[in-house]
Amino acid sequence: MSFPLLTATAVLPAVGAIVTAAVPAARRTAAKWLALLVSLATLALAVTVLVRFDPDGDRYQLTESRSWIAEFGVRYELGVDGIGVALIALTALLIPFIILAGWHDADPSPSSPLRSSKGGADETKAPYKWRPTQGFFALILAVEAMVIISFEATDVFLFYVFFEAMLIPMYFLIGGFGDRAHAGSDENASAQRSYAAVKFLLYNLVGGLIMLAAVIGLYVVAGSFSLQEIAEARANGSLDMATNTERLLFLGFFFAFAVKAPLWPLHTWLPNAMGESTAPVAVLITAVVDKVGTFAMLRFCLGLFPEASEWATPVILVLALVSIIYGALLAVGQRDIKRLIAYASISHFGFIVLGIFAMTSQGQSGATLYMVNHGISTAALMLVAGFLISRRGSRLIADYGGVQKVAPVLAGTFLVGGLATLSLPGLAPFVSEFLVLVGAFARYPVVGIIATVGIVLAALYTLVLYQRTMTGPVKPEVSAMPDLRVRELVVIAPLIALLIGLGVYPKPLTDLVNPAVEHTMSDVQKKDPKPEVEAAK
Amino acid sequence: MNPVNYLYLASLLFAIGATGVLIRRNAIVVFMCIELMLNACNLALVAFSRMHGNLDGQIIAFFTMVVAAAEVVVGLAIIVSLFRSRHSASVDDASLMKL
Amino acid sequence: MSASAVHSLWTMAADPIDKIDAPKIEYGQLSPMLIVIGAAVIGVLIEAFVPRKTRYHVQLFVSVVALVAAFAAVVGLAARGFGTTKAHIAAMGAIAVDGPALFLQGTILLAGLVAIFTFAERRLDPEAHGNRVDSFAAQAGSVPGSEGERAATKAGFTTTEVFPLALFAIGGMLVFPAANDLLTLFIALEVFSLPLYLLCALARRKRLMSQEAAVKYFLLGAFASAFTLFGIALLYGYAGSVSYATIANVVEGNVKTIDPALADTMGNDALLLIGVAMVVMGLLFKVGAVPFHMWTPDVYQGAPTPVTGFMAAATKVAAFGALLRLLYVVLPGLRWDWRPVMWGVAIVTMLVGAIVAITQTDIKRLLAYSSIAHAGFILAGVIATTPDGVSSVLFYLAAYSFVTIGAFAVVTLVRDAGGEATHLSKWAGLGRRSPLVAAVFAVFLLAFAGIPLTSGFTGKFAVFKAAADGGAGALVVIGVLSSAIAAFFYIRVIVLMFFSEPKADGPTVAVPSPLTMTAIGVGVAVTLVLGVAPQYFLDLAGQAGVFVR
Amino acid sequence: MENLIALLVAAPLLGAAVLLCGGRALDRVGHWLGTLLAAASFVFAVVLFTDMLGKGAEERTLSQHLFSWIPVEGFQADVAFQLDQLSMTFVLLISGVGTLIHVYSIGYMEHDERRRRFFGYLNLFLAAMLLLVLADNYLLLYVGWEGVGLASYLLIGFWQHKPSAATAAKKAFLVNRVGDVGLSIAIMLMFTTFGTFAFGPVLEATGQTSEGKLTAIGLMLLLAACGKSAQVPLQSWLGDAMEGPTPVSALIHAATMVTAGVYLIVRSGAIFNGAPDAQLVVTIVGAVTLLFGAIVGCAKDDIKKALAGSTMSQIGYMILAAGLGPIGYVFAIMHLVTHGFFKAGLFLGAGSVMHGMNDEVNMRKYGGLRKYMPVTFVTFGLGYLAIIGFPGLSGFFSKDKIIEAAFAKGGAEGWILGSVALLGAAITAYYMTRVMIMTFFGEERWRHRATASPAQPSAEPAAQTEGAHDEPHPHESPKSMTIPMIVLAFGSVFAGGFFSIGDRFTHWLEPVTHHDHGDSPLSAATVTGATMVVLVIGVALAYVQYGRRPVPVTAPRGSLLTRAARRDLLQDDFNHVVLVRGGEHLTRSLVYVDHSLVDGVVNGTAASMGGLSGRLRKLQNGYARSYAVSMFGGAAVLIAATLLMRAV
Repeated sequence: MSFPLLTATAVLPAVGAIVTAAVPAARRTAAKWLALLVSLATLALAVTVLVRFDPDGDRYQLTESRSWIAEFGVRYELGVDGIGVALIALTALLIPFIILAGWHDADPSPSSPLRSSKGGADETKAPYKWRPTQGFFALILAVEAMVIISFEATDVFLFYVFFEAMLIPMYFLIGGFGDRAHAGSDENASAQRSYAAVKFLLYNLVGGLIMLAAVIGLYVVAGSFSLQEIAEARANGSLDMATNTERLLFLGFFFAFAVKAPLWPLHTWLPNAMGESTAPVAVLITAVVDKVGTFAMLRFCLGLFPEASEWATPVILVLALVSIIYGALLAVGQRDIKRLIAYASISHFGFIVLGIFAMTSQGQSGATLYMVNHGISTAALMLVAGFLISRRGSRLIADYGGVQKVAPVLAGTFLVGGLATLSLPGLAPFVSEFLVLVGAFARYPVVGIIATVGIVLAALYTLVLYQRTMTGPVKPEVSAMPDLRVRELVVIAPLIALLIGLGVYPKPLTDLVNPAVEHTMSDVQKKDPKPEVEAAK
Repeated sequence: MNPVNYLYLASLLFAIGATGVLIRRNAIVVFMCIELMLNACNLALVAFSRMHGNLDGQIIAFFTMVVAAAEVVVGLAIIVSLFRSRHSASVDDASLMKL
Repeated sequence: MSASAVHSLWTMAADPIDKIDAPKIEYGQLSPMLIVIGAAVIGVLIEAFVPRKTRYHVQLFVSVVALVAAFAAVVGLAARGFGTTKAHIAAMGAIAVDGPALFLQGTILLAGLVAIFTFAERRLDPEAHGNRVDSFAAQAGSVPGSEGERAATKAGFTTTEVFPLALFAIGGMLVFPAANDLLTLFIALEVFSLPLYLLCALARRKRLMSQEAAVKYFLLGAFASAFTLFGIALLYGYAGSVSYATIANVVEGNVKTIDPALADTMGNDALLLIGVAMVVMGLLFKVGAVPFHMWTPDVYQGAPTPVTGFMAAATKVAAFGALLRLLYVVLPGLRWDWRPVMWGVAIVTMLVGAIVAITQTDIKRLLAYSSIAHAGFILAGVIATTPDGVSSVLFYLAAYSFVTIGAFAVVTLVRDAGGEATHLSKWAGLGRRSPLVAAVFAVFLLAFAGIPLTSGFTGKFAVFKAAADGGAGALVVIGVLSSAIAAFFYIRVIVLMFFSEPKADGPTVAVPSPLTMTAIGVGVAVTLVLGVAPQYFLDLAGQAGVFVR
Repeated sequence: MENLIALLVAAPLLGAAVLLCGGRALDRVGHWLGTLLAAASFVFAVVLFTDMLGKGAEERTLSQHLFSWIPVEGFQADVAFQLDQLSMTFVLLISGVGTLIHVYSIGYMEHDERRRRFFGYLNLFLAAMLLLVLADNYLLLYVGWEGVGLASYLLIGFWQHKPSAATAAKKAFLVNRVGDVGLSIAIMLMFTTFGTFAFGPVLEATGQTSEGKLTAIGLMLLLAACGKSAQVPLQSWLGDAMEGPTPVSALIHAATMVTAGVYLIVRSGAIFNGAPDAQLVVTIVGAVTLLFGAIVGCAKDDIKKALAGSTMSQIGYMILAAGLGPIGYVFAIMHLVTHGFFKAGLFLGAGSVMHGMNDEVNMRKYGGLRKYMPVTFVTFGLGYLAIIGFPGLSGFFSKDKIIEAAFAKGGAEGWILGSVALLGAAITAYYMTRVMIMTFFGEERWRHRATASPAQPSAEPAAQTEGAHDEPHPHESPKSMTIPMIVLAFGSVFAGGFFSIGDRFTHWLEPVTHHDHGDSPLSAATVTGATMVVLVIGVALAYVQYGRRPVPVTAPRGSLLTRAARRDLLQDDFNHVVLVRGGEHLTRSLVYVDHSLVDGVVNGTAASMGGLSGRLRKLQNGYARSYAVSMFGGAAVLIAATLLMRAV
């Protein structure tokens, strides 16, 4: 076999993480640059994957397969299909921006939660060896490595391992590097922060453990963890699960992914996590890590348990609808910028799940595109929000006003991010959202129509946010606010360019995704509903 | 004399011993009750060996005695040191660690 | 029953006593146990003759050498195939030399070795009167706070007896899982219990608690072993023999009872069942399964921390080994009777252990409850009653014991004026003061919680998979749920260490000698290796999964 | 030739990109660049137009396929343009009027430091609007559709520091979004029905599906149209939209964007022809709106709001016409074009007036301005005559035709619609006369402002405050502003006549809209006569009310209807109470639910675990004997259970 490209893509950031963590305390900036370079190198590798991948080739490409734990019938099996490639590319693309945006987030500063305790006595006696900066960037790279490998894994066990392990670095990122712009005292803030972190970890851990039971069950039933093997076994009839077993297993898997995604009513960890963590970490959560959940629904739930997926579809669609509308309404009701964006994301994840379980090729292509586009758009909006918050030191919408006048560029980028969030035509999210709606509508018209309510609400929360923060008379606190700096522009401009580019010409992405979607459709043995009139094309 | 009766006796002694462990406070007495239980076992073993007509049981009984002796050594050592530091051999007084 | 039914021993006595052929002992195959016990005896002699100053070093040397040698012997035996093809019963049917036995003995020996290192640690406590001191009382006999104690400390006495005691205990533990008849089982049980009772009483600090722990452990342990013994008596009564093989045959009804006199014993399942129940209870006490767990927290808290780590690791291994052998060799025919019961025990053990731990405030008690929960998980593997089950349990035990010793070793490092600072509140912000130690401890906690890429996950997956294969799916679900609960308190500790502000009067982290460092290092290494690349060890456990009978 | 089509859109798009991304460096030349590119696109339009005239009626349709936009299994969306007579009409109107407005803005926005941005937005609007009318499929149209929405959002809220402006902008966008939902649902319906949403295939295939489907699609399209064209019930945003700078009101909220709804309906004629019910609803909406707008127009004292009401009402005419089917399509478009001229002219006039009056918008503080700004007076006057349908001017022809067509619908509907249209004409005459008189005739109420009550919300708070103290000095506006007004005035005078001579316009659009003459119960002459009568009545009424008596500076309390009309017939209040308040309550309660219920359940479980743990913990009481008890009990249970297992 040739050069293990997929492994390399995942290993590089992992190694980078270790090296970064090892950088001595004094050389903080070196660590930053190191992390940035590693992430860029990873991006290069991801691009190579993108290039080497032939959309019309076999379903899984660049495959690698080594024995890992024969005892459990576990193999180290990697392989990517169009969807995986797209998401890997997204991840590798976002990480550099996240690192760049979080450039100063982990700098030790008096207000930082990672500084010395109040007790001055032992500070002299025991100088802290803690190296927040190194830790911060190392953890980000670690998360990247795990996310990438879980996008590549075609072995359920392998996927599970990293799906779970991912929680730990995320947990430290959330709990250890909270947003300095918090309401209330330091104590209060650190309490909220660790509450958020614990909540994040426990929710996902419970989901993961329930999935663990299902994974074991799957092995007992299927005797293998390999997607391909199981698929073949299904095909040649050597494996047919009892209906109830399959449904139970499906629920086990879906629960974990629904927590991750997150789907109503398992969503409440997200606002806390995104609210308390720094903007880059929040982006990492919602734009990168959560995508693993939706991705896994597509690959594992549908791929492994087609009948059960169909059986569960009605309920899941309802949950998705609830998420869409509920998330949007709560976003309208938020007073905290980041929590607002979090609830908006919940609404968007509703759309993604809707697209996946609409079981039409438009829906699923839409859902996949949605994962990518939502990643980019949320990144744009959240990062600008982060820049804004870092300037004023408050997350409360009410503390802003008239920023547009003093920092027009910031306001402009913020607006573009917002417009992307409300999926304005011409920007990338529109393509995916419309595809999802059409896909849902084609099979379940009522669902499609109800989902459109989300469109209006999206406009509402976005514009309200923009109006309250950016327009109106200039608040004295913001009057001295500087406009975006070069570093921040470097972060935000490419994202916006991407939003527009993919909005105007998404064809490369769709070409990448379509074949994979057809495979999934054949997994679930679904055909698109035919139009009533076969109009001349 | 029917050896089965010895079994009944043995069980009875065992029960008495166990009860003693549960109700007596003084560590020494509790310990003696445990010894009583061990001896009940011995009795049972001997009775069975009589019934089976092989000597295993009786041999085991000897082993048990040795073990019991060893236990006494260790046990008394511990209990005495406890008594010396607390001036009480009540097992209920020794309840620093709870919950 | 009629008198004629009773044997008349004197008639036997009348017969000419044919000569008893000398018992045939395969010393080579018993070498691991012999080496350790022998070393223990030597240790006693050393106490008697070697001058006080040099004792510590000599003892340490002897015990380390003994343990290494014994481990080498085990490896040798395994290499010569005693674990697999040449597995058989040695020492006139008293000791089994087979896969599980050797695997567990190896584990115990390694764990013991690492534990001995922590025993020998002398850098943590501040020097008393210019003498380096370890975590054991200067003179166990002296009354706490008394003149005698001060004198002993001043004289720089140290209780070097701990080394032979530990060796005796290890010796017993080596025999325990290999015991192939009930008598050996009982003796081994006592041989490794009695030294532990003593070791518990030997703490240098907090001596009252230490002695209390010893008393509790001793009384309850003796109580439990009395039950075991009575169970043994009943089984003997039922089968007329204490050898596993014979009992198994009788249980499976392969033995046609010629003698009507024995009909009412051999036929009498009440004897069998009650006997089994009582013996099993004795073993469950040792593994600390609910409801026989209540000694665990108190003893773990009171005992000197190195001893706690040693007990938590090695005792569990030995006891589970014995339990496995008993259930798999003696009672497979009885599976349908004991499995449901074990189900119940496993479930309550998992749940109680996990739930009660949530509200613990002392790190040692916390670990104690976590060990209870883990006992529950392991029981799930025991219930599988498949070769997979055995090997999964073996693997879990190996993985768990090193994590445990490592964790307790870390506990010994975190100290304040009163010795080890075991109250959780003291651990607040440890991650800021000494990130490395906190990180290491976090690794152990994550392993306990069964997070992937740590040995804990591999082990948990192994036992749960075995259980599911063995048709105990429900048990797996409950296990998963309780490990979710368990995760909560492990995470609590991590939060405390990393995310909460350090207290001004917080504890300091002592810099240990290479001894403890090795202990911790080995713990971390094993944890990660068994988490990332467990294949080799799983194979090992897999080959070792078959009992000889 | 086809390749020029893309350029039509590209030119202003480029302008927008450069002006918005370019830094302050462009501030000095920005407005020129913007105007230039707008003009460029107009030139392309003219070129294409002449080329088109060169061809026969049937092969005039040009189309250009740029690239495949969203190719997904069974779903093909292309970026492709189609330029037929209908689109051509719009392109000329948009780029033409657009260019004029650009020129006008150069003068109007002279003193605004963010002028560059303003022109960028204007260009963006042009691009989006042209995209809208040039798209060859509904999805691309949707892009333009929301694009103009965005542009109007940006332009209404251009003076963002004014909360009122920001709010108005948000409101406009939201209301439009509601309409857009209609459009998107319509597109989905088309996709599921026809498997495509390109104009050609869809409109050809309408015959092959059920009337119900067509009705559904039609109604959804109407919803969209209502949003964009400010038709009842989605009209509420237009009035507030006047917060934007006046050129914006002229271009977007009078001449072009708001007429997109008409374009949509006419473009989808085939669908509506197949769905009479839908058509009926369309006509009703149109009729209601034309009265609604007219009535509101009567009551407003803010000159721009009055004109906004009038716009609403005029578009009502167009929608009504469009609802009449092939009879009316042509006239809808024709009125749209003429309206584009004179309404734009009127707005620019209003802007010019405000420019001379320190941005005062309250007509009660105008009066007798004709001597101070003659050009404005004349052009405005011509626009006035045009809109009320003074014989010979544009409005006369186009509106007259619509009224005829309404009657021609036949049956009771015909009568009702026709008379509504007539009534509308009367009211139009009334309120426009009112505006005219209050602004240019009568005494100069803007003097002696000491006694004035605080002004109504006016364009510039800054100007308002200072304006309150020293009285304005009305003056004519600079050339850059007057010239566009003059050009538009020409249009409003002659366009109608030009189109109607020999039904030129009808023949021009014939291939697209397939005109047919209904059978009108009344002769054209009768209708014209009637129109004249109501027109005179309206003017007379207004003259009696405002020409004879002096106009009070502070608005009189007025009748119930007047007060209702001032508040847009309470429609806003309704929205506020039902939607805004209700929404707020809903979200607030949901936030509570999320925190206490959804979250509460989880936290509750955790807490109960803790409680259970605490209780179990008590068992560990430290007494060795109680431990022994538990062991003993455990042993008993174990034994019992084992025996039990055997028993069962």
